[in-house]
Amino acid sequence: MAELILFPASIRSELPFGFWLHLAIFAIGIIAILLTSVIIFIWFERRLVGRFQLRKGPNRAGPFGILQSVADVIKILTKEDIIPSRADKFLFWLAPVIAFSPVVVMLAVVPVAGGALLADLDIGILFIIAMSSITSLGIFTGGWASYNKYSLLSSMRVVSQLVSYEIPLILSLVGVVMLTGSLSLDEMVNAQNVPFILLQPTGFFIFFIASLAEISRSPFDLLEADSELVAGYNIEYSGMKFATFYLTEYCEAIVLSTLTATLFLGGWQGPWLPPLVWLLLKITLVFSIIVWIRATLPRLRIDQVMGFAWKFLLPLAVLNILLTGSFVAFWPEAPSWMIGIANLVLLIGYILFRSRFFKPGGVTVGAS
Amino acid sequence: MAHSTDSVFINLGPVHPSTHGVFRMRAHIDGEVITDIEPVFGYLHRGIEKLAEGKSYRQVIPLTDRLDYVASMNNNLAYCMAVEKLAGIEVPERAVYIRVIMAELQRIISHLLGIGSFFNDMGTFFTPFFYMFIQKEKITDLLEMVSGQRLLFNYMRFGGVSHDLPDPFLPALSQFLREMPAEIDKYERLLKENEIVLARSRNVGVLSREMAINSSISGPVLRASGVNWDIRKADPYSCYDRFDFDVPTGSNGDCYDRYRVRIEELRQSLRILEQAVSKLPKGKVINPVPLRFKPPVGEAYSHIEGNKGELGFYIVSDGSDKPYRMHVRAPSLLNLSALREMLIGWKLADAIIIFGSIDICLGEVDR
Amino acid sequence: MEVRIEPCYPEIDAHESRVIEDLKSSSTQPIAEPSGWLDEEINRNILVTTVDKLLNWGRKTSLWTETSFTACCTFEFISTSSSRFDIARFGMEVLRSSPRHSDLIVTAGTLTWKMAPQIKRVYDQMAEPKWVIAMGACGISGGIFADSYSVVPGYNRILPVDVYIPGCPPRPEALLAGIEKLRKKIEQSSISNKS
Amino acid sequence: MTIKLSREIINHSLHEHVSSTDYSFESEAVVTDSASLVKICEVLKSAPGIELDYLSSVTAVDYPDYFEVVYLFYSIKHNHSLTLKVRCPDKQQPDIPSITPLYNGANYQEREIYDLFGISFVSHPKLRRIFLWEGYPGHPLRKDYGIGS
Amino acid sequence: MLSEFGLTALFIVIVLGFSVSLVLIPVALRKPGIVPHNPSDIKSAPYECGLDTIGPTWVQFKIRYYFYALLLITLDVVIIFIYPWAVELHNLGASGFWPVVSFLAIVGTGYVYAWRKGALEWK
Repeated sequence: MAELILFPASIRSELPFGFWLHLAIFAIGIIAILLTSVIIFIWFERRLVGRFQLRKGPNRAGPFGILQSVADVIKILTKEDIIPSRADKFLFWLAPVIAFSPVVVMLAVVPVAGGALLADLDIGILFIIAMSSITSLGIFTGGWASYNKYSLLSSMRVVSQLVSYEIPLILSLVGVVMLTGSLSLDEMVNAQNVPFILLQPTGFFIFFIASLAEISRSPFDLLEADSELVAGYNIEYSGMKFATFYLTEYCEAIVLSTLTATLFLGGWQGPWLPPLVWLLLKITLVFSIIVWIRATLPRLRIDQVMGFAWKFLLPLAVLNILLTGSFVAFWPEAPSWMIGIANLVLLIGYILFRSRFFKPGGVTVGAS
Repeated sequence: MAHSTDSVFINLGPVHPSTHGVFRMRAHIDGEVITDIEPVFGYLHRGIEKLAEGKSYRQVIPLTDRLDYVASMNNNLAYCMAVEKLAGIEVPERAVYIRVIMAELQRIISHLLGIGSFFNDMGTFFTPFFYMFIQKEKITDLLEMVSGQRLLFNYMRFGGVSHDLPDPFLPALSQFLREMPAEIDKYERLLKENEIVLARSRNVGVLSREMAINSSISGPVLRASGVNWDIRKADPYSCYDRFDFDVPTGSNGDCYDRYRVRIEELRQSLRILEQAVSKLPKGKVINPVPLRFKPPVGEAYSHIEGNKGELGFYIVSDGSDKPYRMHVRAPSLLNLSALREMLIGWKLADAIIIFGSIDICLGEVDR
Repeated sequence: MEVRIEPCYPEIDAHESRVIEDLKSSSTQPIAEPSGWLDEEINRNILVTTVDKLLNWGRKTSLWTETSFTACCTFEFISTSSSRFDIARFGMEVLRSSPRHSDLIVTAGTLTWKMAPQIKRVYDQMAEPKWVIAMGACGISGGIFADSYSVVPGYNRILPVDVYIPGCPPRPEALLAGIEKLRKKIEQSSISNKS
Repeated sequence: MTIKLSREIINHSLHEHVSSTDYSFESEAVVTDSASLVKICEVLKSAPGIELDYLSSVTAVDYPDYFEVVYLFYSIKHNHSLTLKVRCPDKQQPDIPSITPLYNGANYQEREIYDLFGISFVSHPKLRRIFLWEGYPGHPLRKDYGIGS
Repeated sequence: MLSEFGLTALFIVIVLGFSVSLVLIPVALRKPGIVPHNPSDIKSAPYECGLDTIGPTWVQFKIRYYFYALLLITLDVVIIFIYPWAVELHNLGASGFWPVVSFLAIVGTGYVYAWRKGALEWK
């Protein structure tokens, strides 16, 4: 019954212009769901960070402050938007669009209850990886076009960080692809009778940390490291263009939580509750871990961030590929707990081995 | 101004989120590394020393509150001791003990704020800052109980203190002393062995022992470089020689050592407070001095161990009821004289951390 | 240890001092408050349409402050935004460091003539619906330093101020009351009469 | 206790390098003129038993008939202190040799005295105003400067 | 299968249109006066902590950014080869495993060379 309501994939063929109907329903549906969930998650994060700091978050606007983000949207929608005189006007306007749209598009292939949200691409993972690399382009265009020293320096750093963390992000998914034997996300979710986090702990470890760096959240938030370069790349943006960058950051956080939930925590599968509720629960769990890390950990310096990606995560990702590959190639019918244990041993062994080089504080992280 | 093609001239200006107020640095940056830096002062220069020459001795006390607005008890103490030394005024025993209690409570507040903003610059998004702020609010309640003000107290007078301790003060203080050590251990658990804190602050912004002494640096920054120089031990004033406490010193003078020295000093202040509360004598709290009193002609310099360093007042009197000249030895300004040696060669992110670890207060730098 | 000579830029210093000099000579009279919202009759007949209500509610509820704090009142503002007098309940704990994103300047501290051009430039660069709270006696009239040679006697010489909060430093409750008064003022403003 | 250096010790350590006419003793301070200031500082900094290696503060006072610059030195190792005063009688063109090459800590303090008093320090690496802006008329801390802004 | 790709392409167009309209809403709201709009030359000057900027803003960059781009391209090529192999590994069995290991070893030597030469340091 759930399939019929959520995924009238069957209606696509019967109804005369079912294709267009399907497109209309789900395109508007994805954008609406994403925007409302962004508003809710902004409020959720401010309340959660408030609880971490032993204070109440926003609770005056509406019951429990739920309308706080709505007020933010209304205010920033009607804020004057300033265009710097010596900025590169066209790129200045284009940057938020390039940064925001790929993040929304990534949701099209996320599987919910049996079928993908919009289009069940059989190369789902490659599509997501391609889209996730366009956002850094938009951020750099914004930084360069606004003719400001701070934003230029900050966007240079941001691009190097995003570029460096894409490689471990992509390589960490190869293990998952090997275990499922297909690129489509739907297959991956169905293949997860045992959630991949147990089978692929290294993959999850690298994916989660690399995605933290992709959305430039706490230990790696060079993006708007306001203690260093004032407000990062979006200094000159005000009003709706700044809000679009702000939206991009939160949409990326939600999309990457969805990916972590889908690829490693078993997507929409779950015993009692309907599938959509399971997916939302897992997304909220991953998002609150991200907020928890943001509220506690200090920020790493740019050269440590880069060193961490190139010298720590990349070798670990290659080792993970070799280990999982050898299992799948030589011993396909190995029991799943055996694969999981081997992976865990690899992860812990690698960390202990490498940490001999990084004595606490003796040698800075990243410099071997 | 010929500068190489790709070195950018940038200024971390007065309106900057992490410069602890209105401090400005003009920096030449080559890629990520700072090649040269020039601090610019004066954005909070209110001319306190000129104003003091127009006010009577008693009216200058509220002015000294606003010098280092996080350590107003210590400023009052140093100024009153200088005038008492000039005019030879005796301070009753109980007032001496009360003054030590207030000075140590103020030192705890100032160190908590210094450590909190140090971790804010490191990017922990206010969480340790707000945890330390809860303890600061408890001390602020204690000081408000005594002086009626939350930040700038105007509490000390020549010859003692303005009011005696109200009844609920001592039980509240001993309650605070009971729970504070556990709080300090809580900060330590999060921050002491934190891998990122170590990576960001170990061996960063090293200040050598000779450069520290030569640049007349004082306070936790000097002690972090391994120099065992604390006015409370070297030249004990009021009744510090009756308490036993030790002076924490660092080993290699980097940001991490400055943070460690400040955390240890919190614990030493608690030790002093416990001993002061246990030995608090009875008696009157002030030898009253006439409102418009005229000290004898002459000059006097007296210094105390403020929370940023050696805080000294040099007062010259020409016999009238207004000070002829009042000079404030501002530890924050002098702690910055080695700033260039500490910053050049480091990255921008380190420069913000190193500047935060010196922990200056702009009211004292610009006076 | 040889001490490196500090670089000095004579022409930048000269340019900045010219800017300070002519700002000091030009701002001798306090700038009038943006809208005479204090006298009730004018305000009663402003037709606050439903669009205004929605906009004013949005702008009132999400005020983002600009981190341009100068002196002692900074620590009273921080204790207001800390766990005890939590300003985050009003959604104001977002401290934006760029004037483009923020719409409220809380002038926490004494303003000196050397700092005045910077604050004026930051105010000019803020996006349009913007408000100013003059916090503390130094913000209102120069306070204890009013007769000093280098202190601006009150922020209203430089910026049009909306709400004055007396006190040196004002208690967190006074700051929250001042913010409440500013929110009332935003409620009554309307697009039509460009207040 | 930080003890003040007694006169015999100062005389003993200074007599080879500086003739005793250049400096005299007041209540507890050594008074000298601008000519032999740097010489005395060098000697005291390196004298074996004294080693005043810590310059605590430099300040100036505008007396009716002369400017007086007061230096306060400590020795961290021996824990004793010395107050050195330099008087320059002509108040139109006051200039004193700078000791920044010797003590890096004197850099900003001398610039502050130049800014607020107008006493120019010879051979100071960067003698410019520190608190007030460049074009500021006059020097505020002088007695003849009115309080009004 | 083609309709899936058609759906995605149309969805991308819709999202682009949506985000462009999102950015242009304030411009539309300027006329009725909801969004205030009075630019001034100071307001549109670059913000630098309350001071006007000195020196050029668009300066050349360090050469080291170029190393990162090179390393990224080499490793992207590696990924393009590894993904299809990863999908089919369970059919290929042992014979498919060793060629890729040698391929990774070759790329690995290039990576270690870059590491030793310090291309990965961020000056």
